[in-house]
Amino acid sequence: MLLWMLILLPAIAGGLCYLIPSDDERIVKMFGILVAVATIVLAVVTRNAEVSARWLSRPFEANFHFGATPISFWIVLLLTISTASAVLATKGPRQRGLIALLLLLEASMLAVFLARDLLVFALGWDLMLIPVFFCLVQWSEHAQTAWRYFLYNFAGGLTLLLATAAFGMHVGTTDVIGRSDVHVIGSWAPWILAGFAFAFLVKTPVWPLHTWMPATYTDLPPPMVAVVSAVQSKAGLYGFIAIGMAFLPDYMKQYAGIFIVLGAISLLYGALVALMQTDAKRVVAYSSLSHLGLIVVAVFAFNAVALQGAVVYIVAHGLFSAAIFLLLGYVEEREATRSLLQLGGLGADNPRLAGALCIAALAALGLPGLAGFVGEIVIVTGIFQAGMVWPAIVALVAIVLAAAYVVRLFQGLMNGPGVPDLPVRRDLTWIEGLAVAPLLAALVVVGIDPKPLLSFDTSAYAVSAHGAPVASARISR
Amino acid sequence: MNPTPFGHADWAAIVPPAIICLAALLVLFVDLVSRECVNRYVAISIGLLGALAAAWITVGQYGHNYSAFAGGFVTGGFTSVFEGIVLIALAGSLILYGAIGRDDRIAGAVALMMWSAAGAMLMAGAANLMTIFLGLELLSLALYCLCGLSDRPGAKESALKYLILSSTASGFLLFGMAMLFGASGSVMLADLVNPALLATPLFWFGGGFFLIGLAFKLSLVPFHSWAPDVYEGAPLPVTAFMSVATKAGTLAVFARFLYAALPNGSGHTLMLPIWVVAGISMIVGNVGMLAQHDLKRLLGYSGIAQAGYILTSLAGATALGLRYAIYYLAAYTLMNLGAFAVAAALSTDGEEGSLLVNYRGLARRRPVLAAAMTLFLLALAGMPPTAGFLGKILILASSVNAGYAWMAGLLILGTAISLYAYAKVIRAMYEPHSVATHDARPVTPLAWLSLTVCAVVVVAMTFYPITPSDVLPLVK
Amino acid sequence: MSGALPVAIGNYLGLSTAIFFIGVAGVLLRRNPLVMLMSIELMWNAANLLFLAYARVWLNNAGHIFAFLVITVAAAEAAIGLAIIVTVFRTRANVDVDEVHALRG
Amino acid sequence: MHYPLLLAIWLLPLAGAILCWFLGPQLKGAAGWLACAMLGLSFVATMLSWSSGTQHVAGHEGAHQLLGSWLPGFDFGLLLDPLSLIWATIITGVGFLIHLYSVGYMHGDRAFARFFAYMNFFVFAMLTLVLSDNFIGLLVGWGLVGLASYFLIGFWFDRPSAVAAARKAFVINVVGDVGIMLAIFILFANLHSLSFADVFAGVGSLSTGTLLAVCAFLFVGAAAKSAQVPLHTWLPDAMEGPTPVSALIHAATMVTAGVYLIARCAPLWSHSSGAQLLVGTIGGLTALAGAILGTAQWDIKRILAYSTMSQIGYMIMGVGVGAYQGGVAHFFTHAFFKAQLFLASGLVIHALANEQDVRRMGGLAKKLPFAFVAMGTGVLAICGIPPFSGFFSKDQVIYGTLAHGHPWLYAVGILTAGITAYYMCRLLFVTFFGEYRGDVDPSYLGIRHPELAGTAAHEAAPSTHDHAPAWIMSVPVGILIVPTITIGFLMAGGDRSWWSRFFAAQFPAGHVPATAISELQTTLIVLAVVVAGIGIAVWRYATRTAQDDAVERLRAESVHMPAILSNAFYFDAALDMLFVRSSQLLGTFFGRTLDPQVIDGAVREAAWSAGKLGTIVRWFQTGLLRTYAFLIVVGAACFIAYYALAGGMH
Amino acid sequence: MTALWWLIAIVLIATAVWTISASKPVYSVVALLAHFLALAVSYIMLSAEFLGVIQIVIYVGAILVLFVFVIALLSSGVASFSVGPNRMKKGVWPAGIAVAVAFGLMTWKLAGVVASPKVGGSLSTVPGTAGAFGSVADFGKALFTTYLLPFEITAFVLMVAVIGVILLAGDRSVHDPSPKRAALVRREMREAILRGGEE
Repeated sequence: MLLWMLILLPAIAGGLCYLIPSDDERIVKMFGILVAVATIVLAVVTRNAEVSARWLSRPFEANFHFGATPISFWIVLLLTISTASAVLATKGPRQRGLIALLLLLEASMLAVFLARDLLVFALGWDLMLIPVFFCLVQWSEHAQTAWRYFLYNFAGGLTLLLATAAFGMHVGTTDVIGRSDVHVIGSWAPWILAGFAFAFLVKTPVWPLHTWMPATYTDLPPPMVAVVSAVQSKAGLYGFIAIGMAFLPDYMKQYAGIFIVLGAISLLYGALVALMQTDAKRVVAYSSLSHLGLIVVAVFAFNAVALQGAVVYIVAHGLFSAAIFLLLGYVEEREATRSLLQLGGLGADNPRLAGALCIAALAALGLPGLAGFVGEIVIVTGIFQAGMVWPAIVALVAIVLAAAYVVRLFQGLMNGPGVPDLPVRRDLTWIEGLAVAPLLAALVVVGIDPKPLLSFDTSAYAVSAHGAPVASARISR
Repeated sequence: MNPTPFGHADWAAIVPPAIICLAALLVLFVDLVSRECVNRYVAISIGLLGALAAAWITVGQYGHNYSAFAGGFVTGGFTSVFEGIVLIALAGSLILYGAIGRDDRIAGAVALMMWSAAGAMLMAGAANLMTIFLGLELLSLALYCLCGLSDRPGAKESALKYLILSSTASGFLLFGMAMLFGASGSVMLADLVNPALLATPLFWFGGGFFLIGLAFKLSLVPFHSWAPDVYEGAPLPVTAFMSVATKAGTLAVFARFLYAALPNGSGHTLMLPIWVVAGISMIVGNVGMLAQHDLKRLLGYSGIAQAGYILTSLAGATALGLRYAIYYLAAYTLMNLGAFAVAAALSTDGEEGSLLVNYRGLARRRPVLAAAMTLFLLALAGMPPTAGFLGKILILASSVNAGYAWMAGLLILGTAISLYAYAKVIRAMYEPHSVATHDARPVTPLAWLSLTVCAVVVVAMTFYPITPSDVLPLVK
Repeated sequence: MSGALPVAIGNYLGLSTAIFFIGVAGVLLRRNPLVMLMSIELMWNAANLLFLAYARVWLNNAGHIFAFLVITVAAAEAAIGLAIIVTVFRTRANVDVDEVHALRG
Repeated sequence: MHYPLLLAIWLLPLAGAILCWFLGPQLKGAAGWLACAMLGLSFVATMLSWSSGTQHVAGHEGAHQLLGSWLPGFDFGLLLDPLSLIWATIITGVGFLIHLYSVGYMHGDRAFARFFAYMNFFVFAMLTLVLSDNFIGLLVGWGLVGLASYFLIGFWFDRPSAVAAARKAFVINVVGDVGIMLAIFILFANLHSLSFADVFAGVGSLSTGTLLAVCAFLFVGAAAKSAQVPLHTWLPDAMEGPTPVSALIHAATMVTAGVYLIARCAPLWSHSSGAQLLVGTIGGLTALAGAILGTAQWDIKRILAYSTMSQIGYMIMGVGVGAYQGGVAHFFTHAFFKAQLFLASGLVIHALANEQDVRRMGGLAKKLPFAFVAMGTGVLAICGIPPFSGFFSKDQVIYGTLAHGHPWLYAVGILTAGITAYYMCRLLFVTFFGEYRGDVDPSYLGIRHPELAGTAAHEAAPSTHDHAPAWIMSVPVGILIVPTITIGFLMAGGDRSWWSRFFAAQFPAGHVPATAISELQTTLIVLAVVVAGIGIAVWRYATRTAQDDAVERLRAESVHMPAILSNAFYFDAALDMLFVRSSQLLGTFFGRTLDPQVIDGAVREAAWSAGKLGTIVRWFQTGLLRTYAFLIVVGAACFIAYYALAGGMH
Repeated sequence: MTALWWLIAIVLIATAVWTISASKPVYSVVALLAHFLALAVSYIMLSAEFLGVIQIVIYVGAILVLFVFVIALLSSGVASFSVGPNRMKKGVWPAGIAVAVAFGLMTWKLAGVVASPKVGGSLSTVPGTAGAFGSVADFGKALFTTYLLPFEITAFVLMVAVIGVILLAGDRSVHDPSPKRAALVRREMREAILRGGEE
């Protein structure tokens, strides 16, 4: 019951935001914050809950079956926390619409990550595109951006749909997420995998399907991009783990080379491009390409250690990218620019802002003691253990590049001589600080003790505990 | 000797279309006795009441299988479902007349639309070639007139085009029927189930010509070209009606032909061209939408593609495929009617609200209408949380299952293209920069009702996917 | 009058097919809507001829009924068609369907 | 085995850092004292742990404290054994003195509290590094000290040069981190554990190649952190940081982390002669290169920086070839005398309002006698004049190379000792002897960009603000003089020395073959070379004639400085060209051309094609009735053709 | 009989071709009249004398008269049946080829159907007997019994025609071509005249 509430609450509240008669946007914001906090509580409370309601019995069985898995629980927690942060960070005259869209986005992504049914997963997948599209339509200056976002991701959504339909017809049910006894084999299976994989690769994104991403991240308002980069981009990775590895491991392994190469290219490519961007948001956008490429490689290493690292890094990346985007939003709001060429020296007058950005940025470059490091080191250890030396080396090169571009970003904003003709500065207000504080705190906590995130049972996924991947011996249904 | 061999049950079978026909006469009669001309709401109300009554009877007939008039008309689940869809289309379109059209023509227009609907309903139950032909002609002839009943530029032109092209297509249909009659010696569809027929080319050509005629009505490429022009030129309620009722009636005939009238083993070979043109339609229809400036025209192209989607579900002639085709048809009816209802709500006395330029910044001026339009467009595009989404899934599942994965692939490709066109409208509505346009009249309560019903049902159908389970046994 | 067919049924088929396609050609090639309408009548009548020929072959008067219905519908269709043609062309200089192309694209 | 006091040693500085960071505005000047107190307590705890750190329990050495585990193989704990004890003592002890010094040095800086937060954080990070009982913990500390170093180098972050130096230091250090990571991956892939105990126990199962790879990658980390060629270029630039930072981080502690790493991994190196050769060679090269470059510097801190690099080269050479005790001994003495040298130079800089160019100094022995004494003892120590501490440790290293079979390194060590003596005395003489040249026009002295001379007036601006009491800065320096002079006696006495016994269990003395030159002979040779070096320095800078035309001579030396020396062997340029520029070029190409034009271009092209298809569809939609009829008939013809061909196949 | 049939067939083809190729619509009507008459004869030859009569009554008596009326009505305009520029010149040959190919393929395939196919129609359900086949009585009985429903539907088809034509013809509002459009029409007319009245 509480689980139904968890999913429906933000959906209904998102609609209600438009209906609140008051003209005072602060009331809307209070409402939004209350709802967002409530979802955090509900997400924690319903950790082990499951609900199910029949949807289809033909042509295949499908149920509105929800419930967190050991992996998705953390992503759901990340989602609820980052949404709360984002709602807290909304500002400006069009707050109402933004809060409503954030809550609707949360609802749709909750459906994705809590879904135990593939069809519900696909439903949520398409649904979560819509709020972002609306946000782009209303906030973006560039007409192209919304198109890129929507068309790329919708194309992915369609192949997902097709694959889901084929999966359902093949297996007879789509109520499978979290089960480990369903394996799809046969001549269809590679095509089903292809359908899923395209959707996941676009969503993540992975080179060369990424060109929607920098523009989208740049044009979305900061609270929205925080949630999108933190959580929405993880849907693809989660899909690879929860669907690809669980149900199509043989074919995942068979074609792993392609994905590893794409992931490795993303890893290096994103880092190199991020190195030379002058728009702060684009730096972070391309860094996401790089970081998420690492997770793709980790997933396809089929190694228990790498998989556990991937889960940590999914959460870690969510936390620090959300924090960075929110903080960059504050900077942009104050200085009306986010060009590294025009900004500088903000640290002197804004120590709190600088400190917060510093923590987030350090997590991004994998500083030991913060969550990013745990993810990186565990992933690369696992990759290396799986015998994938070259991807591991590429990852390490990318870590060096990450240090370079993150430091460049941080110094470009915060260090150097102050730029005199920037507007009057104001350090973080307490409410702004409150918005990023949970994210930063989580980064530290996970960085020091990631054990809860790491300690899920990897045996449900066809990974090897040591050394090279093993062939899956289990057979379908 | 009984002058007519038909009893009570036979007459009961055709009560729904008969009610509609007679209600149409009543509208005309009321118009005749009115001092000046009948109040438009009175005319519409009579029509709606007739539709309601017919719907009531139709629901009652659901599940009661009876072959009336020596096989001329059968009742049962299949017929009832299609009749119901036609009635929904009729009711939804009649409501649109509340805002559009000249007062002095309203009675005639309502009556014609109702006869047209009766034609579609006859097609739904038709089990012999004669009823099919007459139902189709009743539907079409009324529509020719309806298209021309407007002062808007283009209305007459659309009527002319529709008339000439449709009559030509009817010629093909008729010639096909003649050859089928020649091959089988019977006008009963059921008599076509005879493997011996496969030996004669007469059957193949007859079937082919028959299918050409149906493909025209379904506006499949390359028989589609009338659709955008006629949809654009016709008055808005007529376009709304035509877009769904024609499809519903024709699909009923098509499905009955496919499921109940084919010799065993000929399905694939005979139908292959239809599946091919359906596949092409999904691409061409969606591509055609890309650069349109008028909602009706856009939906005209959309209809071309949507017909392809529905046929994708029927490909392979599986039992599930028919159920999902009906599901999608019902969903399509509602979303299309909803979209037209929004356009009608934006119409003024002089101008129909179908020009896309009027939609820029609509979300600011009429947020609820914009939201409703968004919902319907998303449904047409197959996005959740609408029946369009689930319908697509079901269609994909059924076509993949039936071995027509290539059609599923084309469906995916076409949908991807279509999204741009739909999203363009959505985008225009939600643009922050609003364009000041004429102010539309307030929406009538009846129109609100229909909008709400369409929206609620389109969403609810996603989560409670009722697909008629006992259709197939009754199709024969 | 229940003698055998005067010629083989194949001849009827050929004849009606020929008339049908002459009608099709008329629709395609002529620009006068009235002639187009007449061409459509040709097509329909070709079908009628076939119906009657096969009614004779099968000794099934359903073909007769069908042909009768077609004639009736054709009358209705011609009436509506002519009315539409009149409304479209009575204000135009040319009675030519090529002149009517405001709806396109 | 739990030893909770370890937690206190480890976490007290962290507590200080957090308190100083968050309560900085409230604490104001008290932040310095708070930081000192925290560190002092940590030092006391270290001292109290001395016995525990050297105990032997059940085959294990030292004190151990378990912290937690991430995954099987990723277990964490703290370990205090003789090696880490030595480091912890230096870190907390010397660190405490430098903190104290900083209270005076940084007085009046507007980010006073932040400075101490960083300093305490650094100590915490360094303790993490040396107290960790596994590679991951070591890596954590490794990264964190790099971060602290980054913060402190860029402490005055409104100065572009400081910002650039900080970035450079950080990125090069990350290269080092990555090297260690690679080593970790290889170890984990082979041994499935990362604790020192497990790894060293399993070292025998590694193949020679694997072991060499592990050592080589570990050494990449060591080289980056300890400024070994070619990853040393950040160290001279790091002098942009405040002088106490240079003393603590870039002289005494952090830069010796590489030495610690190799000493810690002695079981690995002992099994790999290839690694020994590699590391010894690089260490020797670094020692020589640092010394040579030290002769060509004019900035007082840069001279000390190159000398640091050179001395660490010695240490690395020592631990690399297997003379672990010698290398660690040199670290131990170097920590004292180099800290003292830096602090003394800080006194000079402080007194001269941030002047750092030795050419503009001169004759300071009279003005700043205490600084002169401090600097002088430090120079004697670094030159290796008996009985100063450097004498004992350096000899151990030089002789160790020979004893472990590396005569070339032995030669390099001796040569470097001479050069070291030369440039350190040069520093001493130019700074403290002769006449004060601060009022001479900079261009007369050959200073190329007079406006850039020194590092400008950012540093603390001591002359304008009220001075802190002088003893705060003098006392720590004074205290340091004592070990600088005396600590070497711990190592006196060869195998029977206290030092040897202390490390007997840690570094078991292997079989050392007899050498051609005995240890005593070595000492004499080194002494002779050192005296020669001092002699040259005296001849060039300290004779009466040299002092009389000091201005002229300094200008001549400046102007005629060989380009290869003034550009520091072009290391910077080469690294820049190879890695930085190429990455930037690639990044620009990808970001400006490939991404928007090729990849996105292809997508746009596809979208455009769809739009084009749209126009084709519209083109068929002519509006002409006959076109539509034509389409229908063509379609019908296709149908008919199909049925004509397919209809008969039954 | 056979000779008559061939004669009728030739007349049918010839008049059909004449219908679609006549230069004036009136000629087309005349040709169509001849066609319908020949068709009526051939219906009678197929034992469908009632249909033959109906063909004459309805087609000739009603439909063709309507055509003539409309021709007269439209001829009273400015320039009777003047033809504008051909906008689909390029389509003529492809259209002709398409039609010819379709026709050719069909005849090629149907040529095999010489005699009545030996497939069973459900003759037992057919009302009427061979002796009375095609008679008015036979026809009427079938129409009012078995095919009562289609017959009823035609009532509404005709109703639609009546109401529809009334509505269309009773439309008082004459759509005025816009001035721009009128100018275009005039220009096209002039062009047609200058080209010397093609077709």
